[in-house]
Amino acid sequence: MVRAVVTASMTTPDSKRVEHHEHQELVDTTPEELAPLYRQMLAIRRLEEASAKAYSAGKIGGFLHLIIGQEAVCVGAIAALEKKDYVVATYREHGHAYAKGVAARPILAELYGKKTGCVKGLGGSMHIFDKATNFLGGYGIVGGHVPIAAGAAFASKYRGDGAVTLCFFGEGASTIGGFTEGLALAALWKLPIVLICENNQYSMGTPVYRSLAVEDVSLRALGHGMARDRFDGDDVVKVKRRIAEAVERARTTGEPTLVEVITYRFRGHSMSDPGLYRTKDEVEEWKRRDPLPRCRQRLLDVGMPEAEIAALEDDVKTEIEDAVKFAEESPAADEYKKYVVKE
Amino acid sequence: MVRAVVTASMTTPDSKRVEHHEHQELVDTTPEELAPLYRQMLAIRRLEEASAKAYSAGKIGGFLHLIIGQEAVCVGAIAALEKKDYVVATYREHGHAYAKGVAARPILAELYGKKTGCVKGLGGSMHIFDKATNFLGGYGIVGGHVPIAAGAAFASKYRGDGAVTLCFFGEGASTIGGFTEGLALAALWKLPIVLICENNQYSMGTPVYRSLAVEDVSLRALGHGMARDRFDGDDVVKVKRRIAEAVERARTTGEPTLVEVITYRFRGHSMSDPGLYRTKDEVEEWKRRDPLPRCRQRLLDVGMPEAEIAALEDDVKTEIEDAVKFAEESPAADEYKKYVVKE
Amino acid sequence: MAVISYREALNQAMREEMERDPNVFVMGEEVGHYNGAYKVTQGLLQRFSERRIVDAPIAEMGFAGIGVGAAMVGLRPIIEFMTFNFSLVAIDQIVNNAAKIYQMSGGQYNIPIVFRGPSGPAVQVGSQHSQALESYYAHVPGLKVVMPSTALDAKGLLKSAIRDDNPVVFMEGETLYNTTWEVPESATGDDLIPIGVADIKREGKDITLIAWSKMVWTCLDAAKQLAEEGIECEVVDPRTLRPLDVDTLAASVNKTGRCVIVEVGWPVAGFGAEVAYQMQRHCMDALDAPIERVTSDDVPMPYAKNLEDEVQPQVHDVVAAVKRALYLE
Amino acid sequence: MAVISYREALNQAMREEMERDPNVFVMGEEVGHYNGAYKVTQGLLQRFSERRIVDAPIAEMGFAGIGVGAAMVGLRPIIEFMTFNFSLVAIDQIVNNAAKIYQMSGGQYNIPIVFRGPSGPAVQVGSQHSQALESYYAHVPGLKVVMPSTALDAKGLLKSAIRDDNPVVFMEGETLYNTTWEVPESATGDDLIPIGVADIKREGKDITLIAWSKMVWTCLDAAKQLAEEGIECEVVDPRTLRPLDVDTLAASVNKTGRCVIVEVGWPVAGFGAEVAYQMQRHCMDALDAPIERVTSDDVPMPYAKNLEDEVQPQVHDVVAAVKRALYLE
Ligand SMILES: Cc1ncc(C[n+]2csc(CCOP(=O)(O)OP(=O)(O)O)c2C)c(N)n1
Ligand SMILES: Cc1ncc(C[n+]2csc(CCOP(=O)(O)OP(=O)(O)O)c2C)c(N)n1
Ligand SMILES: [Mg+2]
Ligand SMILES: [Mg+2]
Repeated sequence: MVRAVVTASMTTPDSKRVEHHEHQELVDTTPEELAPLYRQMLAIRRLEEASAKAYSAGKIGGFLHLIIGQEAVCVGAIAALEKKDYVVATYREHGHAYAKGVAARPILAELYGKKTGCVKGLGGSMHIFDKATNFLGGYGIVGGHVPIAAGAAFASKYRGDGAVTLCFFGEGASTIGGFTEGLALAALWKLPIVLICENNQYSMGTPVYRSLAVEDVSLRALGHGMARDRFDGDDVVKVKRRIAEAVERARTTGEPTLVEVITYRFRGHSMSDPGLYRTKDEVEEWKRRDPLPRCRQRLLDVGMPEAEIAALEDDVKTEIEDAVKFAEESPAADEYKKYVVKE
Repeated sequence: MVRAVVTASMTTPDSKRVEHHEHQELVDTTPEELAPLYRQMLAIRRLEEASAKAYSAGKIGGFLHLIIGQEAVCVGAIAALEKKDYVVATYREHGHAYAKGVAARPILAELYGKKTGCVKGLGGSMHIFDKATNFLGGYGIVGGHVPIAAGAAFASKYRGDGAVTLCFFGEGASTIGGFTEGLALAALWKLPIVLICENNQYSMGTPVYRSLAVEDVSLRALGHGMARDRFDGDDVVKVKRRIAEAVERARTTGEPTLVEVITYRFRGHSMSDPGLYRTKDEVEEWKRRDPLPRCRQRLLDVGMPEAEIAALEDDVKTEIEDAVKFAEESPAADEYKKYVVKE
Repeated sequence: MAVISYREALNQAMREEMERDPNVFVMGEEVGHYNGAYKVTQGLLQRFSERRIVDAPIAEMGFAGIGVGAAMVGLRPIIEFMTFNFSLVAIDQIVNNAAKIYQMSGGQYNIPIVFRGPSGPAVQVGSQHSQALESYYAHVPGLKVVMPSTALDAKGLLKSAIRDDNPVVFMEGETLYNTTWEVPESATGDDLIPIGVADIKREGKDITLIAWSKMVWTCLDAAKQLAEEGIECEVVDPRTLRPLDVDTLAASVNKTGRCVIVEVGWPVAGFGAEVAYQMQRHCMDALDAPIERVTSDDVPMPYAKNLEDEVQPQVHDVVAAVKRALYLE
Repeated sequence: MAVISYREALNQAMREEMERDPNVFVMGEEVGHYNGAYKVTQGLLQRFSERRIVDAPIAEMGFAGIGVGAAMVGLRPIIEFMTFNFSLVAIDQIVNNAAKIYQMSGGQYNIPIVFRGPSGPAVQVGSQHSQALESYYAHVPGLKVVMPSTALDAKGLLKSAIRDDNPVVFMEGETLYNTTWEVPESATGDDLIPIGVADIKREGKDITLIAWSKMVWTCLDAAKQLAEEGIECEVVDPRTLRPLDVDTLAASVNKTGRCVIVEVGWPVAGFGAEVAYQMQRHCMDALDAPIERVTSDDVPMPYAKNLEDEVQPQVHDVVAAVKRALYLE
């Protein structure tokens, strides 16, 4: 059992059990559905790896939080959305932006602090925004973005535009007032939102058993009569299906859902974190659940030929190489006074 | 059914049912136990009435929040404590201070803004503090005092002094971050605290069904694996017994409890609130549950002679008249620069 | 001349802007069914329904953030704080989100939002309820900060604030709601007052008094009293603290050569210090005396009425400062 | 002469005070098992155990308030904010509780607490993580605000802060942790530096530079450069912003007749405005030129390194301000 961080005393009778991944039933799918999801996950992984490399070379500064290991969550969840739907995320949001449709080029250029970045080099890794794809950002204050997401959902309800908002956050965020107030207001006003806790077992160096009184973050929903769900996030199709249920609930009834997805980050909290607080064994054990090879295997199983998969992988390689070249060659950011006050 | 404000859709399967008061079983008691509780409740009521009168006469200024109708909650709860235990309350705290042992004289003098007030006329109605009785105050920012109470409990645990902290707040406070963070930390660190929600059906003019997604505030505990309780607060002995259970839990195991007590305030939110948001019928219905006559009747039932009760009532009358005289005749507050920085 | 109160003026501004633009809505504690804790939103619920007049539970951080999110996607929220004292639990949303998203998003998302409510000490409400936090908001690039002193200014500036494409912190004087001001016959619903323009509330040649919100009234009273002694004060009301109309302020100080800045908040790092700095910079050659500041005492506000009056700037404090600046004492 | 880093100095201060007083404890995110996000608490968990080095979940409002409550009943908490940027979600606890309880309780409960952590922009961490909030805390009566620039000051002042019976906001320079400073051989564990006393970091006769925290280093560099041109700058470090040692600052300005105030924060209503006001008040007759301020630009901090450098005060900006104040340009 890898979830060493979960102690027995942390479970309550109300807890939603998460089946161990090896005993999970496979979710039906097709190459048509799965291939684009695999492609996105792979592109995100390669993008993150390219960022890590550039960071080590001093080409990216500040904090860089990678999502390697967690790709199935953002990719699966956002695959359940329509274009008009909104996504709000944390500082660990490159993958979410990519999954929502932001191209690798402007994401990487932003990390490089270039004029061609999504936000013109003004925001950096933690503050990706993209209006064209309804990607509402990239926020650095833990929990502070949850009310913002509730606000987008409020606007959808106000206008009756039928859009749904997904809000991502870590399990470490589930205690802070920004999250709890956003949750309470979404429940009270029945806002069309899905609150997705990416429980990656750690907030910085703190394992869940030292930050949460119970292991099940989705229990927070009970105090607000809110629908909840909780499941393992290794299987991208499963994530898509389960989030789709919540999205459907939000879209048709306006009822919000709190969803906890169990996952793991393979790297440190940010590039400057050596991750000394966990054992090599623990990390290795989780790596055996890596959503990428798992998804690749499933693609083969449902009948996608190896050659087609390889072609797709080549395509991703080209895309990310191109993005790196673009970021490298783009001109430096040059405006910082223009976007303080809108005239 | 008087609890008109509770709609069916607000209940969840997890809700703790509160029996209708007419069907409640009587809690065993004796005149020895009950008489002092009755005396406290009555003194608090008379104190509040005297304050209201002084306010109307312009002798008390600012905001004045009365607890009339809710006396059984603070009196019953605090009766479950030892002297070393701490109490932290809101701006509606005169009763809590009195129940913890603060005399009517300094409370009323404080409301009058006199030098002889508990806090020398510097705090007023919302900020009663008394170190001698471990009454940690009177706070005006909704929810902001909950972490403070958790801090006192933290100190008790740190020192192993065996003290328990009671923290009172309204149901309207149960959404704000100050409360939810205090709750979460108390649960995580197992602090010896009892969080008591005085659910008086309204936060200012807002009935519970417009401020809470579920009617049962104690459900908030489920997300933190915290013990909880919920009951009707008309019977002072019942309040004492049930809070005593939670106090005992805190004292012996360090486990916190979230307790919701159903009650009602007979007056407006503060003296400046005419209370137009509720019907006369609703208020009248609740007044039939007034804890004071109920307690008086019970005193007779358990064998206290009418004459003794009347003597006790006279005694209270004298006490409050004396306090009014004291407040009226005390000198004006005169120091305001002395207590900014401790030398 | 019609006469309206500061409270009515604010109410009219919201009502008119809501009629004009369906994206404008009001959210806050007790704004709807209760008609506002200070009755500023009186009648709006009946007129616009619960969809647009939204009673919020006590969760300032939550509903301030909801306003920011709604503004990102095109609505124009008016978020009422029951008082600005309670904005402290929401300040992260204002400073880190409302003020910065336009820049953080590289100009993609601007935030047309108004945070409004009463500000400054009321009467005997104690230290947690008696604060003047304008310097906090004026400090932050990306925000605008408006503090009207009169009903006329309140209306015209609130309408401008609601139409502004940026976050505006609109701080009303808690003790000004009942004050009245004459409105010119010619006034129409569209008489906007631009943000960032100071107003000379009284002309004078001997000394400049700079004050905003309630302190404008204190200065006008002081000016009246000083006029009897032959001292003519010019009372200048910046009306907007950010952006500050330094030109108008400096022109007055350059004319009179003396300056007293009056604010109801704490002295240290109060906004008056910023004004003083700007005046010394722009008027050094003209200044015939050091700039004087009149502020509250450097203490949390006591409850007792006698002490509260002692702590806050009174007319006699302003008169004394003027005399010091004129070397009359 | 021993050499210690700013980080070690802070660590030693906490360690020594914790040895001395069992009521002192440290609480904050990652302070224990992780040894501190910036390693300031390195080794303290091993030395003092989980009881006294408390890792907190992400709930600044909650654990800041727990600190206040614990301080009320006699403990002496050191609350670490991972950075002061995150203090905004807890500021209500600091302003409305920590600062006011002593007064609200009529002097019954004083609050001996230290809120500490890194402050000011780091490198390329973007606008939500790059703020200099000292004017917010310096505004509030009941608080003390300390901002040491050197390792020696950091240690002596943190020890004083921990022993102080009042709430102290102790803001460390996020980019100073690795800086070193020589400690006199004579230094003992008990070399406290009193809160509220400024320090002259370099003597000079031509002009006074007033700066705190990281900007002291920028000013020292500028002074070195200007010395080559024959301009002798006096660099004065208030070290404590509240209470401010106006006497020492004014004495220097009265001596030199010129003053440049340098801060890393935003210009409008920055603490430098307060310093400027005090200097014009106490030194008006001596001032030969308007007081200059050097601050960051009035913008949220951009991410790109080139822009970030442009926004923040650099040595050449200080040099230019000095020359303006000396009418050399
Ligand atoms: C209010 C606030 N406090 C502290 C931080 C510093 N911080 C950034 S990320 C982080 C850990 C968050 O953990 P979690 O929510 O589990 O998300 P994860 O990083 O694991 O995705 C912390 C403490 C912050 N950014 N904001
Ligand atoms: C943070 C904050 N927001 C708003 C207020 C204004 N306010 C004071 S009491 C109150 C209602 C509180 O209701 P509840 O918690 O149910 O307590 P009750 O007054 O009913 O005892 C409000 C909104 C405040 N004091 N603090
Ligand atoms: Mg996490
Ligand atoms: Mg209530």
